[in-house]
Amino acid sequence: MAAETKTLSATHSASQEGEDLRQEHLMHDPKPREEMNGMVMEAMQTTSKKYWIALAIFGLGVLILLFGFWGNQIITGMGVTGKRRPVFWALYITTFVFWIGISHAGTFVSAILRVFKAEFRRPFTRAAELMTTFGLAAGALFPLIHLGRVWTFYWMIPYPNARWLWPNFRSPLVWDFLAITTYLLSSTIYLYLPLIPDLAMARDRSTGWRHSIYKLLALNWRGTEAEWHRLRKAINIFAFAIIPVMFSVHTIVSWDFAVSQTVGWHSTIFGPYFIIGAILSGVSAVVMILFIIQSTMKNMKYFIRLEVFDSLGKLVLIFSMAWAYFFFNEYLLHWYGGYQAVRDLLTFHAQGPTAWVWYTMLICNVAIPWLTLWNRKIRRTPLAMFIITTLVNVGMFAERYTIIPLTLGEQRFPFDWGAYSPRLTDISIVIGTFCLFIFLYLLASRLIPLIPVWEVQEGQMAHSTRKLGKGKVTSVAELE
Amino acid sequence: MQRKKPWWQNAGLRIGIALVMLVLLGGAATGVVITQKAPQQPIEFPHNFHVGTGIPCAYCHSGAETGPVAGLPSIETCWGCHQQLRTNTPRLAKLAEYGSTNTPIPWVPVFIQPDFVHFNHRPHVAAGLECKTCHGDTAGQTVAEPIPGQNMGWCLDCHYKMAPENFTRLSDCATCHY
Amino acid sequence: MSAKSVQMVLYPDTHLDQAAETIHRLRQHGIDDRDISVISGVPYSDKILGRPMSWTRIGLIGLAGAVVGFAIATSLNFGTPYLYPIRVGGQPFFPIPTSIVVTFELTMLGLLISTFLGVFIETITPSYGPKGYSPKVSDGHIGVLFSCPTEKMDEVKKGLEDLKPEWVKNPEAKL
Amino acid sequence: MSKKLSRRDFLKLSCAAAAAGMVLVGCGPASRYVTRVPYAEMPEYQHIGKSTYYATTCRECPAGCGLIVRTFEGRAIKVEGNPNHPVNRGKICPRGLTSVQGVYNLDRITGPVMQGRRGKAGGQAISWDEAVALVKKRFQETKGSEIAFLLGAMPDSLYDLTSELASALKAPAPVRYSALNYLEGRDVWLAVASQYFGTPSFPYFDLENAEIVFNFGAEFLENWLSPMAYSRGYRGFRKGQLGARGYMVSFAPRQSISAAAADEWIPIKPGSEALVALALTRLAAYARSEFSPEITRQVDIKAAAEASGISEEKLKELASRFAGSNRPLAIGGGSALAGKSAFETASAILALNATVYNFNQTGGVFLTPAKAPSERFADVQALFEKMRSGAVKTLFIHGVNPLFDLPAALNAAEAFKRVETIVSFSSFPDETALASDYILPDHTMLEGWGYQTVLAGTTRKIVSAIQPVVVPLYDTRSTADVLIAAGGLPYKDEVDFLQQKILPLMSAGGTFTAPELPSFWAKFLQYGGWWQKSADYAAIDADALLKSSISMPEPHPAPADQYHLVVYPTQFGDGSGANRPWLHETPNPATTVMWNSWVEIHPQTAKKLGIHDDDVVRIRSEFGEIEAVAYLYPALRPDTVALPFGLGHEALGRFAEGRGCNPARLFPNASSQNGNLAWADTLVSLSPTGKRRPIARQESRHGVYGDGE
Amino acid sequence: MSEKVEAKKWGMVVDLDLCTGCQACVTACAMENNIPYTGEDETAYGRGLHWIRIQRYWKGEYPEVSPTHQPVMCQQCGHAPCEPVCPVYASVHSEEEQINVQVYNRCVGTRYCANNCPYISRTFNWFDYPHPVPESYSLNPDVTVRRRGVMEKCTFCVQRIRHAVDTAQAEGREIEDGEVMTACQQACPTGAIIFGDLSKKESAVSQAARSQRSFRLLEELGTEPKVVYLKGGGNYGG
Repeated sequence: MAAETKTLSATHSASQEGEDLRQEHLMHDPKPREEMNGMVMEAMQTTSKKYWIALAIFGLGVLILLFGFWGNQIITGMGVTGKRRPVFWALYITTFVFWIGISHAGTFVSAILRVFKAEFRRPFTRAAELMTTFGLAAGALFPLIHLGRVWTFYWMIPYPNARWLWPNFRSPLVWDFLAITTYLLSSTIYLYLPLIPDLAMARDRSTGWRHSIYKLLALNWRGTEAEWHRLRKAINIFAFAIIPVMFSVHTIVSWDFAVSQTVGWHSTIFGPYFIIGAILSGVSAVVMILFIIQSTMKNMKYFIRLEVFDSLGKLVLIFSMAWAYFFFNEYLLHWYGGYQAVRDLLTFHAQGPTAWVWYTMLICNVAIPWLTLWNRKIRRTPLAMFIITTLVNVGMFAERYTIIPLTLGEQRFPFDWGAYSPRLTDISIVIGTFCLFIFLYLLASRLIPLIPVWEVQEGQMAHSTRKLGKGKVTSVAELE
Repeated sequence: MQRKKPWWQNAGLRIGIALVMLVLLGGAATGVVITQKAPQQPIEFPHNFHVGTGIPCAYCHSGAETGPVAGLPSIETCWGCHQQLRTNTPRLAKLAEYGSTNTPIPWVPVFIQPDFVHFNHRPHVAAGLECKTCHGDTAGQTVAEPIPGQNMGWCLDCHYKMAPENFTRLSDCATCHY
Repeated sequence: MSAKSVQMVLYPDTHLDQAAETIHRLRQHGIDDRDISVISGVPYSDKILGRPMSWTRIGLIGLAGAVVGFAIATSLNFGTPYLYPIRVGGQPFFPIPTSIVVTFELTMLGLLISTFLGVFIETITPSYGPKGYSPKVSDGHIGVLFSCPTEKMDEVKKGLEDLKPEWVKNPEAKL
Repeated sequence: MSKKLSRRDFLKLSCAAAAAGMVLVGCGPASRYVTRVPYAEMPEYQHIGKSTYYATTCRECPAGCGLIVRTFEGRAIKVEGNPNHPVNRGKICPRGLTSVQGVYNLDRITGPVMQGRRGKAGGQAISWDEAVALVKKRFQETKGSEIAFLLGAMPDSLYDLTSELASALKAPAPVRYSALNYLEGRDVWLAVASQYFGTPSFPYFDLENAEIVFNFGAEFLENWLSPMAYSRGYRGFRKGQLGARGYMVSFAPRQSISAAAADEWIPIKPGSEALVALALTRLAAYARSEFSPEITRQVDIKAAAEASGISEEKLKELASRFAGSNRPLAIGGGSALAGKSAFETASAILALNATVYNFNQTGGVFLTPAKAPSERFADVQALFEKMRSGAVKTLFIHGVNPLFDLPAALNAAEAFKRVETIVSFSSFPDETALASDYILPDHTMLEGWGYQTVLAGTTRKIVSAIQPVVVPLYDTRSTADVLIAAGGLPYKDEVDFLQQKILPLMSAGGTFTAPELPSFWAKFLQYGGWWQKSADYAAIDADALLKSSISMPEPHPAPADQYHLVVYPTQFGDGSGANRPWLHETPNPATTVMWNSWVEIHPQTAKKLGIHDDDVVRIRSEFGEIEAVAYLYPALRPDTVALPFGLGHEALGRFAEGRGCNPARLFPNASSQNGNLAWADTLVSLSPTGKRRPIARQESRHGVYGDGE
Repeated sequence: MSEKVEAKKWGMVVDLDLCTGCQACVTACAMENNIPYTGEDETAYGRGLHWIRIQRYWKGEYPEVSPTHQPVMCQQCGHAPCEPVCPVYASVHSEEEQINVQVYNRCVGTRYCANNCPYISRTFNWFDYPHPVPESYSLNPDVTVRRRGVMEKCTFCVQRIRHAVDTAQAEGREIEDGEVMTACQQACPTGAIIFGDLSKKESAVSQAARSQRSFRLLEELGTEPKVVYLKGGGNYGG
């Protein structure tokens, strides 16, 4: 029986166009698995002095900026932050929402694009999933950090106790707690499951302590049909189940605000509005991370190509538009409703002393993506994309800042209005969680294969077909 | 990437972690133990003897019937009787010392109320509760000993058992927390 | 039955058809499907290799987890207010709308955790089929593992010769 | 008595202090080891875990409100009003409420001190025996005429005792004053009453039953004669007990809380109050178709309208409304009664009342039965003049802080230097105490004995009892006891003196009586004082007033770059409240500012001068200058600036020191012909300093004024 | 022990026509409830711990300008927005007293209740505020000294309610109208504050609450406040 496989792209290989396509699309530019493995492993195991310095700096940042200041805050009291009456939530919750938003990217990119079989996702699902997990880890700290008495946080956990008391399941914070726990656990598992074959790969190509770790984590993965079948099934369940969880998480985060009677928060549109905002900032963050990975790590230019930036750029544009739609919707209806307090609030946002935050939000979230991302060339310039997406994230941070401290400061009684200004502790803890995120990511980049090699190979092979009987089938399972 | 010895096998680190854990656990354990143990009193007051002679609790802890606090007896109360008694036991010698100089005895309360909680003796006494229901059988103790596990659940248990029809009122947060 | 030895042949992933052919020939040599196991670095469809569908209980386990999660959620939603009823904000003791949120989250949590546990449990559950591995698999090779009676060994080797397989020595080496 | 004194020994107790400390540590094993120290001997009136309530009298201002102080295990917990007390009927102002923070102040003087150097804190502690011996020595060695007593307005018992002592020593009568006197125009009322009614007693304005009230600057809700009594009066006035809800017109350059409570505020030009009152008097007489009284002979309606900035029509309308009312009433105080022509203003206000015949009428003017001791500023001036001339060798000071609250132009510090020995009885290290040679601290308000004769806000005779509710916290001693011991007065101790003083009340027809002194005394303390069953006022006659002729006050409009000054007392009273944290934390009713002083400037004026909110402004008068933070206050005449009184201490402990500014520095050392301090004529100029100092306010500037933050 | 006791409904009426804004209630509340002072910088930054505050707005332009004063404390809502959002039941409705209760022990400090309070009447313990000796001697033993990280608010002087209930029970009688006075009511020089049982038709507070002048703050939110205001400024009859 003749063994005959050919890549789809090979059919056009003669033309220059085909060569471009090949250059551009990872899926059409296959490399032997062994080589790809080697590239990934090399990227993972190359550590420069710069890397260690960065790791040390961010590690110190975590230690001092996050845990040092947090410790001081616990001992001294919440007053070391800039919160005040009536701004009881401020930068912490802003950053919390920001991180939770970031964490949507992994799931979105990985699960939704997986479900919709978007091929360009393949090389960067892992990077995005890592972002989800670490973003959540950083974000999930904030509900703890912002507690006045963090040493009693476990009272939010339902467990039978001597006080006869249970948590209040009517409280959005308990929903939050449950949702974030669910999301953190499931996204961690969702990161882990597709990682198993790659861990096995890493196991086969490492020695010493790395080998023992990978061996443990790879769960004796060999790659038998049964294992693949099981894994695929599990991934499928996750891909489908984690999407509603993801939507629920940010919806619930938005409900923290929307269920309250606070002016400017009590809005039914907050759920989708927050989700769109989260995906916008999440996808932008993926672009940022990919740019950094691509430009700092070895061999990554092969995996992370212009097509990736191009497609993500389109996504950012789409979500920026969707965000603008929701924003306008919310604004118009509030404005039209004519409730005096809301009008005051909106006027304040646009004209008050902190109007620059509001304008930053609009410029970064709407103007910049709209003006630039139409352009294919810009979408295909990684550095430009990096700058644009950074600005989008700045804008999204500004959005949350507007929603939280600025809105809380201007409630129904003008007598009690108050302006919040962050203090050293707020800022350093926020920076500390950024350090934590980067630190974890730096660590992970050298411990975990950042590219899901098997998925890439799978994708590349999916573009080859095999004759079976009368018809042709693709070689790999997924595209059946 | 091969290193001589991974950092996590560093003996110093392991010992350090072990020490920290030991201190934390030890602290917690000590905390638990000392709250369940009778504290050191300035005079080892023999409750068994006093209760045995038939002195009612309210003779010394007179506040229980009329107000929230049962109170500790003043030196006057002790000295009132003991002035007439011999002082040749070590405990009575100590009492004589306090009594003769009119210094208050620094008693350490045994049945303490957690902070932020208010307890009122009067309704409990009025409802006919005996002292020993909550304070144990002091006739068998010299210094008063705490009863472990007297927490909110303990209160609620009793309220539920004693007066299920009034449980809404008796489990109202405002009853104790203000 | 006579003693069996585990054998493994490897093909680069471009030689997929040879692998399929190998399985076909092994079957012809009287080696049962249960004694054959294909290991690969990418998931191949069962159809391609002409193998029987493997099966898994992950779905069932996940469903069971979801049911457990739902039960826990229900008991928390409706059980705990019963244990110590506390009135808040004029809301009923057993509000349906808020319970939906909790129910959803905990059901999903049950589903997802149990799915993962299912993967884990199925992994550590003893399975049929020949055990063996070669690190080359993760380099893009397809390995066909089979256990074959010692006496048939030569026959099989001969039968596979024209496919130019790579024979793995000592495939039962530890991972 | 000895029984009473010895009870102080009983109350040595500190358990709850430790307990409170432990509460802060939090729950857990720590609170297990709280040691609770019970009483060594249980006083019969203390019960474990139960509060004891004592009646006493507030000494925070001269009003003499009755208090019920809740004590718990020997500590004063909470000050409440005495519901039976006729002055305040259970109500109480912020200053009275925080008096526990006076007792338990962190900066008290804990025992008698011999100052090393005047003006410096920290001297050598001495024993009370030494202290008494020292005072005795001063009494013996100083010539009677060279001894001077300077006393505050509270308590009356000490004033009476000192008067006796002074006459025994052949020393001049004690001089008494209070900053509240000259800030609120109290002394002016006394002068007017002496002049026209023959008794130095405060008029009592029956606000409660009035129907229409013209208020010339009286801050009757804040301080004035008797804030609690008049607040109650305001309630009755608003509730319209005898008919409709009352209507109040307030004539004042600045809206105080009292002026703001009025239905109509007329921003009258400062200094024109007398003219307006007289004009209204005449117009009211016209409206009633009567001859205008003699006192209004010289007034020209047109000139009055021009001087005051109120149109003639408005004056006529107001006058006819006043005259047509069933129970009209005119009151006055504050800056209106603090100028050179304060006496004329007060007379005019009384004339306005007299012209509608409301003397001795419900809703009208009465005369409080108690005679008030003179509290003229001129006497203080004279005393300091005497000191400056070196004719005072020994000065005893109690209850006042002249270095703080007298006009800086008087230069009290300089006069002090000429006095050989100054003995202060202050409980707190205030400016005056530090500038003296000996500080022999008196008990604070809730620790000492005494009585206070109620001088205002009532038509009955009231003697309010002051008794200790707690054992003195520190090694302080009652000044009365010190003076009795050192001066050789024929009393055993202070309580003996008080008992003898109240002896005549036994048969004076009060709400209670007793056959013998001990039980009368017990009831006196129990009820918080003695008072008559019903009103007992001497009827007053308006004739002398209406027939008199007074000199027409000259309006003194401010030049373009100068501003009229309005100074008003706040919750800090005469400034002695400035060491109480919770008075600081209580927002000012008008501005909501806390913990600092400010200067109120009209927004237009501020704009003109380029002053913004929170700018530090220099306020300069002919006599001195101070710096204060600008507060743009919309309810103020543009040609006027207003300053709160009470802050700006250089001493008095951590909460007072260096906080705010002291308007007394701007005051002239000028008394009018009738002896009141004429500060209201002061003109000041404003200049921005370029500094900014945001002050703590409870209101949101952005929310309320639409700017800032 | 009495059987089914009818739910008491403590309520308060504030007559804005009588309120002069004198702040006596603010001080009285602080002295009764062990409210710590925070100092100039902290209060300036909006961290004063006043349980009751007098909102002062300006009405009109000079010279027709005048301030309005409105004391605002916890409105003890029947349907309190602060309660359902607390994850740990620290802010709960007392079925017995029909007031809102803040349970300090239970509070973990999410501050959600404060955000959700439309009256902004909750304050937070940003620090452990010192109560140095001897200042601490005047602390009210019936009221908890709060520690850092917990939310607090006006309690309608629940310690006084409890004390009165306890005394009445011991004496075997019902609580009389006017027996429980809140600290602010007790101090209020013009008697603008009335407190009592709203469920009893004849009580002073329920009579006052039935006045035509009555309104509730932010009534449109459906929070069912227990504090009723009477319109001031001569707005009689409407």
